[in-house]
Parts: sequence; structure tokens; C-alpha cells
Amino acid sequence: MLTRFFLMGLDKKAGVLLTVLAVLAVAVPVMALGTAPDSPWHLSTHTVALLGKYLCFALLALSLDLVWGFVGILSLGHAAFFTLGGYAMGMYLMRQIGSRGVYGNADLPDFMVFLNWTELPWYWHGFDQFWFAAIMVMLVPGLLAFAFGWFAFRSRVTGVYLSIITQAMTFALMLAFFRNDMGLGGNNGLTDFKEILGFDVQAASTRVGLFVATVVALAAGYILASAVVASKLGKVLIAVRDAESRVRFLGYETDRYKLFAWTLSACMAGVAGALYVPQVGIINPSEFSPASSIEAVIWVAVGGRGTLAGPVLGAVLVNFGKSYFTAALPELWLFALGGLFVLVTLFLPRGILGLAAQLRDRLPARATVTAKPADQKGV
Amino acid sequence: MSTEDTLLYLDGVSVSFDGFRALNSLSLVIEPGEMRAIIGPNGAGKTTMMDVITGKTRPDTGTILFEGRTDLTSLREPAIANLGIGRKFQRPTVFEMHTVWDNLELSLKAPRRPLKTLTYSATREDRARIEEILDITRLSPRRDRPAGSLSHGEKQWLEIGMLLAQDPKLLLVDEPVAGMTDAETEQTAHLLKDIAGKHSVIVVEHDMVFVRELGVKVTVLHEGSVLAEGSLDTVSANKQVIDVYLGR
Amino acid sequence: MHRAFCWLLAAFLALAAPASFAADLAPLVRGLGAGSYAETEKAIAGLAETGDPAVVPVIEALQAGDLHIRKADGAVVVAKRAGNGYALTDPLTGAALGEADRNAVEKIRINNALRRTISATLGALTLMSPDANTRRQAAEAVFKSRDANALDALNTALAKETDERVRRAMTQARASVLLAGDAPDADKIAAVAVLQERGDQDARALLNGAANTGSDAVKDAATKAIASVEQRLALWGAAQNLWYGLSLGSVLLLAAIGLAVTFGVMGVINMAHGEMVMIGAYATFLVQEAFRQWAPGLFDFSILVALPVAFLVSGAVGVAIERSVIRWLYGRPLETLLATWGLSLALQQAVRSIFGPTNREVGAPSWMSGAFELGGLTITYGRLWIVVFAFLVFGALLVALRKTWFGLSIRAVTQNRSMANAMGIRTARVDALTFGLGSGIAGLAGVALSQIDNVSPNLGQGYIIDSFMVVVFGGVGNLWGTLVGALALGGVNKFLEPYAGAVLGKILVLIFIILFIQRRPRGLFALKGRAVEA
Amino acid sequence: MLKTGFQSGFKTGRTLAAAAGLAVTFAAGFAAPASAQDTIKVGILHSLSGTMAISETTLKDVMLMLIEEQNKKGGVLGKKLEPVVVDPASNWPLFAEKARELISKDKVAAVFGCWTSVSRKSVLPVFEELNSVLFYPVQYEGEESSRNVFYTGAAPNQQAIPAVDYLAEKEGVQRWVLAGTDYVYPRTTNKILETYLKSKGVKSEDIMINYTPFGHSDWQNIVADIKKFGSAGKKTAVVSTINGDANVPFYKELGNQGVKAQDIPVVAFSVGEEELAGIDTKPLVGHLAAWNYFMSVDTPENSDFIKKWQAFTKNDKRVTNDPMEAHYIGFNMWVKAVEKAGTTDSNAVIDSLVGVSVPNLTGGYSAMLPNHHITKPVLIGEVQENGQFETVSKTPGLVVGDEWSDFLPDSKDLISDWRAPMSCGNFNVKTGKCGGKGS
Repeated sequence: MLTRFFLMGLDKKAGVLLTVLAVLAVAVPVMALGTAPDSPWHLSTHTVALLGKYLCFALLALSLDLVWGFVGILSLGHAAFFTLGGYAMGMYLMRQIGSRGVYGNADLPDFMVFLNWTELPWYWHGFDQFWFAAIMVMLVPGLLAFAFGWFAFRSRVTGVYLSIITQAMTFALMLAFFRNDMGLGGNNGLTDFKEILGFDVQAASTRVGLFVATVVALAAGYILASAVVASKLGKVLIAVRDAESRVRFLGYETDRYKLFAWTLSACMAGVAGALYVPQVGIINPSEFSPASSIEAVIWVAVGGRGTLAGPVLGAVLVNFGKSYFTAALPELWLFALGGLFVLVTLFLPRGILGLAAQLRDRLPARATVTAKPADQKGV
Repeated sequence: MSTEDTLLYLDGVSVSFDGFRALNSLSLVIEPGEMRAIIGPNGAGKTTMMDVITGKTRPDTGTILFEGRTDLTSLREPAIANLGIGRKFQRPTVFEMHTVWDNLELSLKAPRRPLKTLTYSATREDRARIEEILDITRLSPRRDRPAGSLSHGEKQWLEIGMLLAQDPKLLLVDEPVAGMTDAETEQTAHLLKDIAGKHSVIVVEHDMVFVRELGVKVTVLHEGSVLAEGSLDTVSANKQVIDVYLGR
Repeated sequence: MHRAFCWLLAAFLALAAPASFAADLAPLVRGLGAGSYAETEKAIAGLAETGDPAVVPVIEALQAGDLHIRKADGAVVVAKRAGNGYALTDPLTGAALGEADRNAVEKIRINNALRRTISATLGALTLMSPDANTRRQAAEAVFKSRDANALDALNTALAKETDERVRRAMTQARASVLLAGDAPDADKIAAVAVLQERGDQDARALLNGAANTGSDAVKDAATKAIASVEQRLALWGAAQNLWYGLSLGSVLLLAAIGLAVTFGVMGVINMAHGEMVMIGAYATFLVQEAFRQWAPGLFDFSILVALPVAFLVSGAVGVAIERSVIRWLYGRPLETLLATWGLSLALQQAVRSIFGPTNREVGAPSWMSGAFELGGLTITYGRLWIVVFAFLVFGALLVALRKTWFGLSIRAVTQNRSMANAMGIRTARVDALTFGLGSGIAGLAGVALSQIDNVSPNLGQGYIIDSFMVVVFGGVGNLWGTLVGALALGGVNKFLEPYAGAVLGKILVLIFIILFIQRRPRGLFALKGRAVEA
Repeated sequence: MLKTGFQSGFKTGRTLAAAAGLAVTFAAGFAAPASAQDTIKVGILHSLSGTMAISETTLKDVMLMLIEEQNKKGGVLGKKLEPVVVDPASNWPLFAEKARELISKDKVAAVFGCWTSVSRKSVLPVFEELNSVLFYPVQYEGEESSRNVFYTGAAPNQQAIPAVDYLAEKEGVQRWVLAGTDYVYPRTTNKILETYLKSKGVKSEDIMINYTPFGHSDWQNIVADIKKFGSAGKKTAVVSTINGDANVPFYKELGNQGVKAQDIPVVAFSVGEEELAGIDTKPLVGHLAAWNYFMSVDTPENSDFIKKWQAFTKNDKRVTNDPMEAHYIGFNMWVKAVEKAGTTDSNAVIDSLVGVSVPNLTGGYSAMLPNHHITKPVLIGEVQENGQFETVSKTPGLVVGDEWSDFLPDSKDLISDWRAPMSCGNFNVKTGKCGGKGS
């Protein structure tokens, strides 16, 4: 029953994507750990970390696509969920440092010691346990999303208004986390991690392990998202995206459907953030910045909104481009990036996968029929 | 007749938008199994009346009771729909990205809670019912096409099919034959008459030929309240009605 | 003007005074250039002791940094830039001493301690000036310096003073000197009363000093006076906060009003709006550079010239953006967000490449510098003009949209594009011009913001989110909403700031906006049928 | 219809092969290319875009200039130096990523970079893991000592404490406003100053501490508060650790509200010539800054440096500032250490760096200490009308950089010495153990 549920959403694209992920999950460990460092097949830890980061972003993009592509909620604050998940993981990693901090304080992280904190704030308790942190990784973003969505969807805040208040949410969080009084490291955030579950975070094998965990999480997220989208619930969501009030007259409480997708998406983003932190080695409030959220939106748009595989592709491609250009064209890369966004919106309104689909089924007549009547009647 | 026996009971319902009175102390009673045609010039309040019944608009004053006991004025749209009130819009509104089949499946009477729909899979009866509706609405050949690719008339029928799938006690049908050919209009009239046996129907329509075809009790709305009620012939003979329609 | 007057006075005195008098001063003047700060200070004290008005221009030259030492003979001279070198004059007589190379003279340096001594000395020396304004400034200087040596001069000046305002200033200065020195208790208590009447923060500072050091009677009087002054200050403090709120609100209004056109009226989620503001600020910079280059004397008018320039430059960039990108995206507001975000990145980098990443200096014209007191309110001219300017821009935009043919076309196009088209309105052109108008207004905001903020490639980023909040809070598509939204958010922010601090205040405002949108999902002034739909 | 899509994905063997191939090529595309070793590569890790570009771009340029100069002199160890510039875009995780890229992919011998504390914290584990060398040129809060990092900027005792001493002694300041941006450098510096001032007998009510967010632009209330605080009858000064962007509106507001240096002087630790270049300095004359270098310092080395810099940037108005001098010192130290060690190998260079002494631009020598900080003179300068500082006070000798402040309870017992045999960054003199409390 459950297998059936999870398999029902998988199509050809999913097959390709999951195959790629499976190959990565095998090839990367082999290439990183099983080859000599001077072999042409060797992958450096740098590359592994980089790939891991891209895949975390891919999971974030996937979660964003779930709400934007399938429910029509353009979130300009998804980085908030991602970062909260990251902080939950970061707090666990901080507690794991224990007395290996520079001051040798077993309880307090370094930044608290030199700012004269005397005891651990209450919200830090429990984070020394991995299971607790793992729950918080999903629970904190999930609860925030639930509370936010509960109010916003009930009040029928939609469209641009919703986008802007999601932006206000992440901006407010950013300002709050910048405050040193929050006890979360202020601008410096959480960093200098030592170990995760007893493994040295710097070790190549741990990095590979984290990478594989990210691959698994992305694959699981993808399977879950496609199952949700393919279910009747997914059909309701798409219906909400296209004609919300009509769905209400069919007797569906659209608020609840949106809330479900929104909260699920936030939890996925939280997991992405949690996997991101040990791989990049730092979490700090600038991740909350509205620009990060907008960038995530752009990955989705580049890959193809509403396609699930597209955002994964988009996130990897855009970030690969960013890594490449910040080194190759340090003075000009913003032109390249900015130009890319303009060109994609102008010439690839449905993203790369959308273009591929268009080229494949070449049925222009169908497309025009889809769009026209609604537009004309709208006046 | 007591209110308990009615299916829909409106009494003294008024709505204003920015000082404009769209409904002015409107009263209307629909009995179970009844089909009613509502006519009236533009701005008479026909669509607002539907909005008020389905929960889209809250009335300023007045009572709306469903089945004589449920107060509709305090409920939201989905709750009202789940009581058994279905609505077809003036402008055909279907889910364009979904196939015809999916449109019907979404409308089909089934649990509406998110977790139920997440694990839903169509039973044999569900499929049979959808097939049946496809036959009735003559959309069988188009079942796998996206609804967006249907012609205008087909969309009207699909929406009626969605209403049927919902299996409501009361159907609110807003201008079902707008943009249809004469033949289609006639078929639609037959379809609605078939439905009327098992359900109550309120039809709003401009097309007098169609209304005559239906041959049911007619209510004339004007400036947000009932001007006349009776058979089409009776109301057409009503002097006030003639004045309103001819603008005298 | 003040300086010129002093020169006149000096010249007059030089003529009137016996020649030997000036000669006595010469060695003292020479002492100014002795080397260390301490020696310079001693020399100033020596000059001040003479009480001779002829030393005023010398000390003023020192204050202005014009006093130099001629390396050849150690003479103290006034050196002013002339071409590549300096034109030298004698500090006492004003006689020309020829020109000198840049390296032939060395500037006499002053530090903060010297600056204080100089102001005090000048205050004491100019108390008898024929110009009422100079006398009042002198009295203020003495008030601040509390220099006991100035007491005699003050008393003499007070006896002769006829101007009521100057008299009051001198009385207060005298009170300040008395209270700070070791005058008898009775005098001190009288001084407390004078200061209590003055009732500002400077008075409070003096009274606080007295309350800590004086005899019991004086302490008592001072403590009471402080209580009364503080009450007064608290009252004015509230008014001051209102003013801050208004001022912040008008900055928000300026930043948001262009967005109210491009986003509110046209439905374009214009993330490049901040960059239009930035371009306006850089236009101001360029205009000012031009003024510095070719017409330094007219610098005060540079801002006025910058206004149309910034409007046109930002407007032109806006039109170009609309024609090249936005026009393909109408009806897809969320995609305009992505495209304009890309544009904003590119524009920032372009400005960074052209002007460099560092801040550029935009000066304030004299009529926008400084502050004036209104009762207990300190109102800075810069902020005041920005408030006025914000309202002017708002009014002008309102008139343009309501009363002109162009405004009518804009409204027609936004309400019903195809109908407008059918009626012969060239919608494409109206679109371009509307976007240009919004961008141009953003450029105007840039001129104003260049006066209070960094002119750097990041300028726009600081305002974009606030602008969106204002427009959304006020209600998309409603200019009045933008006005009320900006002022309300500015006011709330400044009201919260004293209690919650700047950061928490801002967070609370954001939460307030989020909650408010729940109550009114379409903003403060929701319009029916014209709102932007995703 | 439901399952078939997935199955067909697997059935189509070609798709599978293509996908697998794609994944492998993608991963292999990253594999490090073999690099030619005829030059010595030097990494430059400064943000060229984003919020920090405003400060860091200049440092990238100065490094390019220094490298060019060195190459004119024949490079190092007979090899030319090759700068590798990357843009971490003011994004802190990206700093770590780019650092890793510089070290492991480009194989740079040393990295000069970072500005903010958070960027340094972000790259620190990378440098320690890959055992490379970072020169960090900016004044910072201290409380850190890493074997792989050389701190050429000022520690708090090389900037903040002398500045406060100057104000207290020369200006007779008794009341203090500690105003800063809310991040770790101001927080720590202010904690240190607060303890220091209290140890000098300043009462708590004579200290006002205020924090504002990054990029704060509306300073009306705070300047008014400062004025009010300053009207308590005692001489008041503001010690400003306000960061970068927020300074311009702060000084503009000070000027407009008529807070003059002679009434309430402001001494800043983050305002240098570059920042002043963006402000009309006339109303600010007399306000102070504490640095280890001013452009106005009159020494032959400095005029030479300025001349070269202005020629390099082809702009005779370009200013120099303190972090640029820090890079100048750091780069020369590195060159000297590499030549001393005869190799660019990190361990050898790290060991030979300690004790290296090179001329600074203020007419003396700066030496690398065992704690990886350097000796510097401390200068206090007053802002002049032309946007320069005029030195009003200079410490008689060089001040030794103290990484573990004596004014913080948990750090006063710590010292750092990276020479063998101690080789420890947080040695506790009380317990005699390495590792903080040593418990």
C-alpha cells in the first residue's frame, strides 16, 4: 500500500533523476575515497563538499517548487525554513564541540564565553542529543510554517501580498538572528564544528557520508514530492493553483490543503538546511536574507517551475555556474548571473525542462487553445 | 408551509457594496426536488444571490436556511458545498491543466479532507460513476485531454458534469447555455430536466427560449428583490415585469 | 560673511590703533608657531589677555587652518591657496607678503583642545562686536566655555547691550560662568534660575554639574531646576520623536513612491527599484562633480540641478528597461520579479565597475546643512527639506495622475488595456512612460537619499524591502495608501525605537505588517478590481 | 499509467546509460587538474561584490600591486608570483568554499584575505584542515589564535585601549558612549573597554552602550540620545565601533545635529581614509580615529607606497588606509619568511614567519610574534577637512598584539605561542595546560 503510494508519482523523468542520484551515491564515494589523490578519477573533498552543497540547494529548490509550482504560492521566504533547519543542526554541532572550544568550557560555546554569558539559555537544552536536533530540524521550520500559513491562508492572503509577507518574515528573522542577545552567535553564527555523531566533520570519509546522506535525502524528498503531487491531494493542489475559489465551491477546504503543502515544504527545506550546515561548516543569519530566498526562486524558474525535476536541475546548474564564474570572472560574474535571469524569464518562461517538453511535443495548437479563452473572457 | 420542509429558505437578505444595494430584502423559497428559473435584467442581483447562498459573499442582514435548519450565513464556501450545494459559474470554470477525467474525479462525492485525498485511489464504483457522467455529457472521447483544450460548449458541459459528480442536493446553475448552439441548448435543457427529478435546481438564465423549454416556475428579480413569481407566461404578462425589461 | 566683517573690523582697527600697538602683538603672534600644542595654547592665552580686537582675525585664521609658518624665517603668516602655491598675507595687518611654494610654509596644527580654547577666546573677544549676531554667537561660545576670564568682558558687554536676544544670551553665558566658577551662593542661585528658564540640554548639563559640586543651597536650587528642566525636556522629547517619525516616514515615502507607480499601478514587481534610486544618487554625484569642476561658487544650486538630471537619467533607464524586458512580461507579475532581480544585480555591478565599489562623496548645500531649534526641538535642515520634498513629489505625482492627459491615459491603460487601445491610446508608449515616471521618481528619491546615506552601489538594497512593505501595507495601487503607509510605518518605528531599540523596533514593525495583512489582505486602502493578482 | 512511466525509465536502457554517463562526467568534471609549478600562486580572497565589496575590493587591488612589485624585483625563490583572485561575494559559506578551492584546486602557497570576523571564522577550519596560511589584515576582536592564521591587523589592545587612554588623559573625558554595530567585534571590544574603564574608576552610569543593526541609516534618535547623555555635566566622548556602511549616515547626522568634535568627540575604529572619501568632512573636523597607519604619515616609505598605489590605480586621488598597510606588512613578511625557509611549504613558512621583522609604513619595523600577531605603533588622528587624518598622538614604542584580552574573565589567563615545544593557541598559564580551561 505504502510502496504503491510512493511509486505512483514516478515517471520517466524521475527514473532518470533517481538513476543519476544512485550513480552519484556510488561513484562519489568510490572516486573520493577509493582512488589515489593523483589519479585523474580522484574527487577532492572540495568537490565533494561542493556537490553536496548543490544537492542541498536542489532539495531547497524542490521544496520551493512544491508550493510555487504546484500550489501557486510564491514564497520569498523559503530560505528562512532552510536556515532554521540549519541552525537546529548547527546547535547540535556546537554542543558536540564540548570542551574542545578555545576556552575549554564544556557547556557554553565560545561566543557565549567571551561575551560573558554564564549559563546556557533554555532553548539550547536538548541539542546535545542528535535525535532531538533531528526532530527540531523539521519541527521548528514546520511549526513556523504552520503558524504562518494558518493565519495567512485563513485570511486568504494571496499572490503578491503573500509573497511580500513571506519576505517580511525572513527579513524579521534575519534581523532577530543578527542580534547577539539572541544567544545564537549573532552575525558570526555557528561555526568551527568538530564532529557529527562522533565522526570528525573535516574527515574525507565524513564528507562523503554527508554527501551520500544528502543524495538519499534528495531522492527521498523527490519521491515524496512526486507521490504527493500525483495523488488526488496533488490534483487538488494544482486545482488550487489554477482556480482556488472554484475548488472551494467543490467543498475542499483549500486553506488546509495549502497549509499541508506549505508545512511539508518547510520541513523539506529544514532538512536541506540541516544537511547544508555540516558540509559548508557555518550557519549564520545572512542565510535568512531575502536575496537568498529570491535566488532559490530563480533556480526553480531556470529549471522549470511545476516539474519537480526542473528545480533540481536548475539549482545544480545555477550554483555550478556561480562557483565557476566567481572564480573565472570574479569582476563580471554578476552580469552573467543577472543576464541569465533576464534571459530565462524572457525566453524560457517554463524553464529548461519546459523548453524541452515544448520541443518534444511540438503541439502549438494545443498551447494556444489552453491560454486564449480564459484571457478573453477575463475582461 | 413551515421552514423545515424547504430546501432553501431566504428571508430578508440584503447586501450592499460601497453603498450600492445589490440585494434588497430578498426572500425566496425552494422546495426539495424543485427546479426554479431566475430571470432579471442586468444588475438585478442574480449572481449576488448565488454568491450569498454559496458563502462567497456575506449578507448584511437576513436569514438563509438550508434544509430548514442550517444557517448558511455563518459558513465558509467549502462547508456549504459539503452540505450539498453545487454551483456552476456564469463563465465556465474548470481546471484547465487537469484532464477531463481528473476534473470529474476531483468533483466526485468523496471525503474532502487532505489526508483522505492523499491516500485516495478511485474505487470501481467511482470509475463507473465518472464513466457514466462522461457519457451523459458526451465527453468520453475527450477524457484524457486537458480541460483547457475543450471548446466553450464542452467546458459548459464539463462543468455541469462536475456538478453531477458532486451529487449535490441543490444545484445553482448560472447561464448554462451562454454561447451554445440551439441544438446544444436543447440538449442542456433536457439534461437539466433529468437532473431536476433527484435534485433541486436554480437556473439563472437570460435566454427566454431556454427558460420556456425548461417549463418551470420563474422568479423575476429586480433591483435586488423579487418582482414577480409564477409560470413564464404569468410573469411575462405582468405589467411591472414588462416595464422593467423594456426600461419604462 | 562673518569673516569678511571681521576683516573689515580689523582693517578699521589697524587704521585707528597706534602702530606700536600692533607691533606689541607681533611677538605673541610669532609664538603661535612655536611648535607644540601646549605652546600654541599659551600664545593664544597671551593674545587673548591683550583684549585687543586686532587679534581676532589672527585667531580666526588659526581656527580656519589658514595660519602657516614660513619655513625660511619662522614668521607666522596667513597662507591661502593660489594656483599651485600659497598667497601670503600678514595676519595682523593683512598686508600682502607675496607668494610661496607649497613646501615653503608649514601649517600650524590644532587639535580639539586648542579648538575649544580658540572658540572660548573668540567668544570673549567678540562680545563687543558691532554686529548683533556676532555678539550672540560670542555669548554662546562663552556659555559653552564657561571661561571665568570672560566674566569682566561679559559684564561690560551686558551693561551696554540693547538687543533683547543678545542680552538674554549674555545673561545665560554669565550664569554659566558664575555657576561653573566660585561665585557666592546668591549669584549661583540666581544663575540657576536663569538656566532653568533656558531649559535645554546644555542648561541641564550645567545644572547637573552644580548639583554635584555646589554648596547645599545651590545643590538644592539646582536639583529643583533640573527636575523642571527634565520635565520640559521630556515633553519636547515626545515632540521630537514625532518629528523623527515624520522624517523617517517621509524618507520611506520617497523611497516607496516610485514603486507605488511601477508596482502599484503597473503591477510590475520591480526589484530593480532600489537601483533606480541608486542611479539617481549617482546622478547627483556627477552633477556635483561638474559643479566642483566648473562652478564651485554655485555649489549650493547643485542639488536643484541634480533633481531634473536624476529624474531624466533614472527615467531613461526605466524606459529602456521597460522597452527591452518588462513589456514582454505583462500579466506575469512574478516573472517580472525574477527579471528585474537579474537587472538589479547587473545594474549594481555596472555602477561598481564604473564608479568603483567605494562610497562617493555627495556634499550638502549650505541651505541643507545644520539645524535650528524650535522650542526644545532640534530640526536639521536636511531632514526638513526631505520632508518638504517628499510631500511635494507626492503632490506632484497625484496631480499628474489625476489632472493630466497622461495620467488619464495611465489609468485607462491599467484599468482596461484593450479598451484603451481601441480608443486610440498608444498603450505601449503609455507603459514605457509610466515605468519611466516611476523610475524617474525613484531617481528623485536618490537625490534626497544621497544627502543622508551612502552613495554606493549598495544604496538601493537598503531601501527595496522597506519600499515594498510600505506599498503593500498601504494597499497596492493606491497612492494615498502609500502616503499613509509610509508615515505610519515611520511613526511606529520611531515610537518603538526608544523602548525596544533600533533592531527590535524594526522586527516588531515587520511582525506588525505581517499581522496587519492578515486583517486586511489587500492592505490599508484596498482597491476593488485593480489589485495585482498573482 | 501510474507505474509504467517509472518502469519505462528503467526499461529504456539507453536512458539509463546516458544518465549514468552524465553523472560520472559531471563528477569527473570537478576532478582537480594537474597544475604546472613554474610559478608560485598567491590566493586573494576578498569580496568583489555584495555588501563588503566596498571595503575589500581595495585590498584585492593592493595585493595585485604588491605582487606586481615583487615580480619586478624578480619574484620569490626565483619564481614569479601569480595572483589567483576569486570573489566570495560577501557570502560567508562561499568564503570557506573559495578558500578550499584556492588551497586544494589552485594549490596556492598562501592566501591573503577576509575582512569581517565571520568570514575569517568561516575559513578558519579550512585553513587548519588543509594546513595552509592566511594573512588577515583587519583590526578585529581578538580571542582567537590559529596556527594557520597570521593577524596583521590590530588586536583590541593595539587600537581601542590606547584610544580610550588618549581621550581620558588628553581630553579629560569622564563619560563614555560605546556605540557599535551589533556584531562580534563591537560586542567584544565594548566588553573589553567596559571592564577597562571600570578598572579605571569609571562608574556604570557614566557608560552608555548602544548597538544598531548593520547598515543602520536613521541615526536621529541615537545622535539625540548621545547629545542628551553628553549633557550630564561631564566631558563625554563616543567610542564608535560602528561598521562600514552605517558610518556615513551616522557622521552626516552628527554634523547636521551640530555635535562638534570639541563638545563630544567621536573616536572610531572602523573609519579610515576610504570611508571618509565618501563624506563631506567639513562638519567632522576634529573627530578622531585610532589606527596603526594613516595616509598622512610623513615617511619616505609611505610616500613611496602612496605614489606606487596611485600610479597602479591610475588615479591620483586614491587613498590608502590601515588594512592596506597590514597587507603590505603581511606580504613582505611572507616573502621574507619564504626566502628564509627556502620553500613555500606551509609548515616551514609558518615556523619561519615567527620573528620575521619588516619595515612598516610609519617609520619603524613590525615583527611577527609567536602568537601570530604583530607589533604595531598606535596612532590617534583627527579628521581634517581634506578627508585625511592628522596624527595627534602616537605611542612611543610599538605595541605588542594581545590576542587574549586581559579584560575578559575567561581569556585573561590564556596565552598563545606557536613555537615548538609549546605550539599552542590557548595555553592556560594558571593550569599550565593547553586547551582553554584545560579541564
